[in-house]
Amino acid sequence: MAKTDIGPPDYKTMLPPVIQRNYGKWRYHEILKPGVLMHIAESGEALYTIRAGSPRLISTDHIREICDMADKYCDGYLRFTSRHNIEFLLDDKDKVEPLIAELATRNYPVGGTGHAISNIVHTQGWVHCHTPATDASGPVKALMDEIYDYFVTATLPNHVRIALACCLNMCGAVHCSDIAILGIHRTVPIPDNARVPNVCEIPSTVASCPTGAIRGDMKNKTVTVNPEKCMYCGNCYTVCPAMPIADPENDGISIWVGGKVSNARSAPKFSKLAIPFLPNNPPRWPEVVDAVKNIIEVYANHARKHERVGEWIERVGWERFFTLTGIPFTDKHIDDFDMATETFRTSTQFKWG
Amino acid sequence: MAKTDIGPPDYKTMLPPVIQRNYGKWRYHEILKPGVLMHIAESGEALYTIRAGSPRLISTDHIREICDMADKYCDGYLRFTSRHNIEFLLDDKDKVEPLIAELATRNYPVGGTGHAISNIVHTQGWVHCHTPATDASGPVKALMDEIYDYFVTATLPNHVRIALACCLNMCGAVHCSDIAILGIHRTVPIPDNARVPNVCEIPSTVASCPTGAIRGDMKNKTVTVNPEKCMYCGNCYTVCPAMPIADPENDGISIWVGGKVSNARSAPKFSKLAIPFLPNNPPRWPEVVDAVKNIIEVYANHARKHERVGEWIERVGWERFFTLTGIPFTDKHIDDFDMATETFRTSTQFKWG
Amino acid sequence: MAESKTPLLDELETGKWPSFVKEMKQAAEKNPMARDLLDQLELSYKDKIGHWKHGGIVGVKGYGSGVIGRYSDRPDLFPNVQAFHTLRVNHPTGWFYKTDALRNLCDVWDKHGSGLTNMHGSTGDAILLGTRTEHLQSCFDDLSDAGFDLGGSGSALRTPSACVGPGRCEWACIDSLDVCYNITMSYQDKIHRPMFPYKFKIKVAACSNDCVASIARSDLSIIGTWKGDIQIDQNEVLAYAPTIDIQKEVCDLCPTRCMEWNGKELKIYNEDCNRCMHCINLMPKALRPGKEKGATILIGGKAPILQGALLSWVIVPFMKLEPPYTELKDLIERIQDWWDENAKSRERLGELIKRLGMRVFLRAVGLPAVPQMVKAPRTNPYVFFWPEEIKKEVK
Amino acid sequence: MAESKTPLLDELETGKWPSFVKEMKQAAEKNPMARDLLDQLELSYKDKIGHWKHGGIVGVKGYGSGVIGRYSDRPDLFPNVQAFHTLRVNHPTGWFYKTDALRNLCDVWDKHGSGLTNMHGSTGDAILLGTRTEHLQSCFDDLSDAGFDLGGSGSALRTPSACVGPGRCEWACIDSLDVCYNITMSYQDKIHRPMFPYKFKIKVAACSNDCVASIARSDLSIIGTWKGDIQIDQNEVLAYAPTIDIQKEVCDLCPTRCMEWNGKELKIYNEDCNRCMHCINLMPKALRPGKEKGATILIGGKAPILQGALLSWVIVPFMKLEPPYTELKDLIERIQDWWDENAKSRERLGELIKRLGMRVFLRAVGLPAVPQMVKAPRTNPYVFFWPEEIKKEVK
Ligand code: SRM
Ligand code: SRM
Ligand code: SRM
Ligand code: SRM
Ligand code: SF4
Ligand code: SF4
Ligand code: SF4
Ligand code: SF4
Ligand code: SF4
Ligand code: SF4
Ligand code: SF4
Ligand code: SF4
Repeated sequence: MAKTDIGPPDYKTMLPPVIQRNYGKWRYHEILKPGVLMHIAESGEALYTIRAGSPRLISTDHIREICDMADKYCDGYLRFTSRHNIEFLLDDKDKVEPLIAELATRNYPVGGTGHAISNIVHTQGWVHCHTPATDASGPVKALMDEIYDYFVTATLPNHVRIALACCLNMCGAVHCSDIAILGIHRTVPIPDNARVPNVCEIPSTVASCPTGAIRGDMKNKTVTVNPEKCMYCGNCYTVCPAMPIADPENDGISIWVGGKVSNARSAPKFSKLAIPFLPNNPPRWPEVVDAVKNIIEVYANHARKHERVGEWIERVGWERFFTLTGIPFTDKHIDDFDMATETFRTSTQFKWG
Repeated sequence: MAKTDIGPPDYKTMLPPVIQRNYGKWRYHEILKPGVLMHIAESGEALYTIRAGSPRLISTDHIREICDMADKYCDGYLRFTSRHNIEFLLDDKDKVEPLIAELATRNYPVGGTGHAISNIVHTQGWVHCHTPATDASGPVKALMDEIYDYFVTATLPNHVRIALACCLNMCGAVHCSDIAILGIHRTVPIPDNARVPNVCEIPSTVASCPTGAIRGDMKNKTVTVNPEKCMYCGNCYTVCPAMPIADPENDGISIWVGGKVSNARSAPKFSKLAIPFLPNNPPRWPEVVDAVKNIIEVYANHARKHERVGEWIERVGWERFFTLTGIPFTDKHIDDFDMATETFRTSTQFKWG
Repeated sequence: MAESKTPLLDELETGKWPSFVKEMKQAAEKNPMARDLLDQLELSYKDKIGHWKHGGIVGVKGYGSGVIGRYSDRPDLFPNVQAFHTLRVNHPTGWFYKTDALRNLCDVWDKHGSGLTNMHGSTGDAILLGTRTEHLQSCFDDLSDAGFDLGGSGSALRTPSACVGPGRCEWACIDSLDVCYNITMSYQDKIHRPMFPYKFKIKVAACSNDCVASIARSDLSIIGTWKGDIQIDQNEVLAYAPTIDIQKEVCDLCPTRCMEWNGKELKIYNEDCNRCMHCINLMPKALRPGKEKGATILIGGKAPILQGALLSWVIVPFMKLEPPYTELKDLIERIQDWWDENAKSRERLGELIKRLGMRVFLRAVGLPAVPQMVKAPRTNPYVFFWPEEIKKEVK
Repeated sequence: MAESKTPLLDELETGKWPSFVKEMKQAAEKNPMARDLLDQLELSYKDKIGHWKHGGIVGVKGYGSGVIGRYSDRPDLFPNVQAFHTLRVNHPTGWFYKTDALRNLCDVWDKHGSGLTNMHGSTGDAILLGTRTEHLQSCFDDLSDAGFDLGGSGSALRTPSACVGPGRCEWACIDSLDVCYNITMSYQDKIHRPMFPYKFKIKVAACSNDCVASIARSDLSIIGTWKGDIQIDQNEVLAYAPTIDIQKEVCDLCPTRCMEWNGKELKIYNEDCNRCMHCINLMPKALRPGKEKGATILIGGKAPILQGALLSWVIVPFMKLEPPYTELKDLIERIQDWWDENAKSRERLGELIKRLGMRVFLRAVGLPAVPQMVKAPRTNPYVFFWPEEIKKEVK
């Protein structure tokens, strides 16, 4: 029988020799050009990193192709980033340009560094999950095609982190992104009274509802949903498969803006609702692509250097954000969950728009 | 029978002629010296205001004394301020100094304007209320005696608004004060099972508890209190007189800082907990007086011009506030009510102290 | 000299700040209620506990509010305060008084009560501090004859109050006194006959300095503001330059950093100004609010019981306010009606909105959602859609 | 040429960004599971709805986690994905690979699965996307032989992840890779055998830029920081001056405004610095973190279900982190024990603390309250006192 609990391969065995020699002793770095980092160690040695974009959903053959290049230029060393890009790690400066050239012939975008738009963190969508309100890979591909230039250059005020999650579980952890694309349902789950008694536990189903919309119907061993209280989060479906929530006509995408994770300048912040709903329009989700592009362009034109999307909006005010982007403000933008009052304006300080 | 619903006297009949003539047409003002305001109208006319301190709890004879002076210097016109000071309203510049002189002989403090400490908004305390955890007039008098100089001068970075409320009902609306003095209970109310059935309504008593500590005991027509969940707010006692909460040894005072109401510079803010508990020590509450004085002095020495207490603290950080004042930080300072998580530090941005 | 009966309180007769104990003693000299109040207070100072029982329901004919019932828990020791109810007298708006009116008030109170008052209570009433049950009606009758009426208490509209505003202040953007008085007179019934789920407070400040603390202390706050550019007199700006460090004290403290000062001229990027008042406060001769004046309406402010204190929330960014204030009063009535219909007993307006959601409130009172209502849009994805926004269900 | 079976997806083969559809087609050429996956996805694109059923419980021997069960809801049309489970493979810390290891992984997956992967999943695992139930064990066996193991899923410790840190980054204040690997190896049991109330995630970032998003995405975040002064090389500061507007881009954007630049020298008032990294980010040659290095420990971060998203909260402002990381691991265990004992099913750590109170948590795990834990102290007066703080009740 196979060994269990061996854990992942020791990362130390995966580090290129130049890293092993200079581990923890880096002095500074420079971005030589988009997608090309040079890290200089205290020893004076240099490590070159070539960052290439990836669709994340890749075939074994594609991985082998990457390996071929890593073997050819990097002595077989590479890594992936926390945003799913590929990083080729070299110590030989002379191989940098040839590698970039080969990447170009193979249509790998090189970039994502500095004040760029890097890869979109995303999730399974219709490819593998059971609760999605939209697809993941499709909208990401459609959007990246349109904002490709922002990946291969670094012309924005600061980097823009985009993420997509196909349902409110937010596996893409979109909740702290400059721009978040979030699949949402908009209709109430309908308990399948025939199946609930067999596949669901009533108390945990009741407990799964954040707004208390679900009541146990002990007599019929099922549950009922109060449509006034349900905001379609789908958590009941996660817990009880007999409460399907997907609805082709009403599922779609919401857009969130202004979140960040780094502590640089301002503290980490959540993304806030920009657009409550856009339709699912496969294969290229034009409404979503246009909406995100619009936000990026307005940001690019109005933010000051080094301002993240959220920092820019906080400086000019959300009133101004809605005016500049032309996005309509609705009652849905006003929080009505449990800590809503914290978001209400408790001051006469505001702008006219 | 007397006429009802006549409403208060029409304020227009109470306005001094100089105000009637220049109503709504003021151009600017100057603070001539502490307690003395000069308002210049567009017409060029001047209105002089002499502001004098008051203990608020005053006798009819005292009011008549004020009236005597108003008759003598102000043609019989005066007003009270929103912080319970007395304002003498004059149009004759020559009467300003004589009035001030007479106020001095009668021991009326003149001041409370500009960057001063004005009167302490406060409440009934042991003088007239049934739920106080401390007295109101006593601590106010004891404190004002000690910080008197800050009333008659204007030497602070900005004005400091102090308020006192004798219980969590906060009739003194202390919750947005630069420095708030708040009476608190610290022990659980004890339902008088003999009286509860007669004087209290069980459901409203149960509903009165913010933390759900009260359960109905229908069999005995009374209620029980879960001591683990009770935070001694006293609201049940307001609703049900048979649940006394006062406790001479454990009642006392908490100190809160950094609130404000005006929208000037920063938005209005709540006061935050500085000192969870100080004992009731009548007649002069020395611990309370010292604690407040300490905060004022540290503020006076460290804040920049125009910074309110809360603005100063937010600039330097609460870590620094506790270090500078020497006030110990405890687990009680960390919120644990319903929106507590909003107050937790969600960033690595902080100071060491 | 006989030993004092109030050694603890006596200590509060000393010190520079005017002493409430002196006031009590002064009243006690001629009034037995005041005497017993003093002695009972001394006992509280000794025992460190209050000696009042929970108030009972007392009042005057035709009114449900205006009187706070109070009984001593030691009537054996202090028989003159066995019953000791206060009357809340509605103050003249802005707390302006002619001395004759004040003297009348004093005379009525010496006749019927303890001779002690609070000028004023923290809602704004002139508080007549303590009398016996049997004096309440006659006291009220005399007050009415003197031109005074009671303020609110209980589940009623409470005595509205206003900053001094146009009465004295150059920054008044609305006529706070007139608005307040108009509301007070229009809603006498709501003030005197409690018929709400709980108390309802209105306060009016004529600019955002909010000298009447309306944003913190009222269910409905009316705060003056303006549209358009801050009016600048550049000569007067220059005149302030020797006494005020304009860059540091004005520009650097502007919350939106929308001012530029080059030593000669002050430039304000008004579209970024959030009308905080700071610059105007510092240079009243040089700067004045813009010309188009009105009010921001906010709701929901209150003290912490039950669910934590609330500051009022913007619901109308800008409303012109001119007599007879029809738009304002219509709104107030729509709000109160909705509250009245939906609130539980002892649920303040802010708490109700917290429970039912701003979305539901706005729709009910017919106000449009605007970004000025929020510091920021929601962060949680728990968004409700209205039925009409959804395509007929197809699943 | 025959008409395409996937006209909608075909449209996503065009465009400059690498196409996942091309990947799927590449795999589909030799793998029937990949072929059916592609066709089922096309159906989803047509129907605008997913075609997967709720996952069932599948796994490998001895483990409770690491496999996500998945079944098609149209096995009639797509029999090869009737069962299509993914394996989560724990990545080498920092996502560093030698090509031989990667090739081995590919070989195993071509042998047992769809030939499709996610490099990587958003928790950090290498996701092997879809295989039949009967392949799971043999696939695992081959993975194990190739030196790989599964990551977490279900109510277990999830695969910890770390930023590249000392592997490449000059700002690393802790050895994020080693800490992460050490934790991963120490807690193999907790990763593979779900025994918690719910999932538990740990992420390690070596500085507060947090390149692994730990503060937003983990129940326990470990973020490198320093004490003492930022190290300045004034010559290098000068060298940046031609390309960076130091006043505007560095000093004016410093959140604590604790920097002064006179065109020649940069002064930092370090006691006011909150170590945000901004200035260091902009001038890596000139500025370096202070010399005393360690980590801030934060807890509670998570996505919105159930009660709204949480960012992690500071619970230990500064902890030295050196192997064998005893202090850290003791703390992790105390935290997990307390959580395990007190949480309801499906209650994340942050939610439990929200329910029971930070006060109770701190006492239980033995951490002192410090002001660094809060943005500001509480505003509500609902303060609990511990029994020992109260004088024996006397009422
Ligand atoms: C008389 C009074 C209004 C009334 O209707 O009674 C009043 C009158 C003035 N206030 Fe006020 N304020 C009065 C209570 C308030 C309050 C309410 C309170 O204290 O409860 C506030 C909000 C306090 C807060 O923010 O917590 C208040 C915040 C201000 C401010 C904002 C100051 C700031 O920087 O935050 C100004 C502007 C200034 O002082 O430069 C101001 C300015 C003024 C001016 C200069 C307005 C004017 O041009 O006439 C008046 C003289 C101020 C002075 O005392 O120096 N007034 N002022 C109140 C006097 C109370 C007292 O006896 O001390
Ligand atoms: C007299 C006064 C304090 C004072 O000394 O100035 C006062 C006194 C009482 N208040 Fe108050 N409140 C007074 C202004 C306030 C204010 C301030 C304000 O109005 O600006 C507040 C905070 C603002 C607010 O309303 O949120 C206030 C918040 C409360 C509360 C908490 C209400 C809440 O929803 O949070 C209670 C409790 C209750 O209503 O049961 C309360 C209850 C009471 C009662 C009636 C006690 C009770 O539980 O029945 C007190 C009667 C004392 C007595 O024996 O005379 N009082 N009360 C103030 C009214 C005088 C006046 O009419 O001018
Ligand atoms: C594969 C992955 C998405 C991806 O494409 O990358 C994923 C996929 C699923 N997640 Fe996730 N989550 C994945 C990372 C995350 C993250 C991000 C992270 O870990 O940094 C989050 C947000 C952070 C967090 O945990 O709070 C996340 C928050 C959730 C939640 C909500 C949990 C919560 O407490 O809020 C659920 C719901 C649940 O657990 O029932 C969930 C549930 C699921 C399930 C198991 C669906 C379910 O309800 O049973 C998905 C299985 C999809 C499938 O069929 O393969 N997933 N999930 C990620 C794991 C891959 C990996 O191991 O590397
Ligand atoms: C490779 C990677 C770490 C890893 O272990 O994989 C990484 C690497 C670097 N990051 Fe990062 N960051 C990486 C994800 C992140 C993330 C996480 C994320 O995006 O999900 C963040 C937080 C994002 C956020 O705040 O929402 C992140 C926030 C930063 C920042 C702060 C930027 C800011 O102003 O907010 C810096 C500093 C800077 O760029 O000046 C930084 C700087 C850097 C530096 C310059 C550090 C260094 O000296 O090596 C590296 C090159 C940056 C570049 O791309 O220009 N890195 N960096 C990740 C690359 C992701 C990618 O493929 O694009
Ligand atoms: S975000 Fe939702 S639909 Fe998407 S992978 Fe995660 S659980 Fe599945
Ligand atoms: S979808 Fe969400 S809100 Fe609606 S019933 Fe289910 S758990 Fe409750
Ligand atoms: S604060 Fe409390 S004790 Fe004081 S007067 Fe108001 S209700 Fe009474
Ligand atoms: S004092 Fe407050 S917390 Fe305690 S039982 Fe009464 S209402 Fe509840
Ligand atoms: S609120 Fe404004 S208008 Fe009213 S008195 Fe204060 S400063 Fe003047
Ligand atoms: S009113 Fe306030 S925001 Fe507007 S310019 Fe003046 S200081 Fe700035
Ligand atoms: S978190 Fe800091 S140490 Fe880690 S890679 Fe990012 S910048 Fe470098
Ligand atoms: S690290 Fe941040 S806070 Fe510290 S000096 Fe640099 S920019 Fe300022």
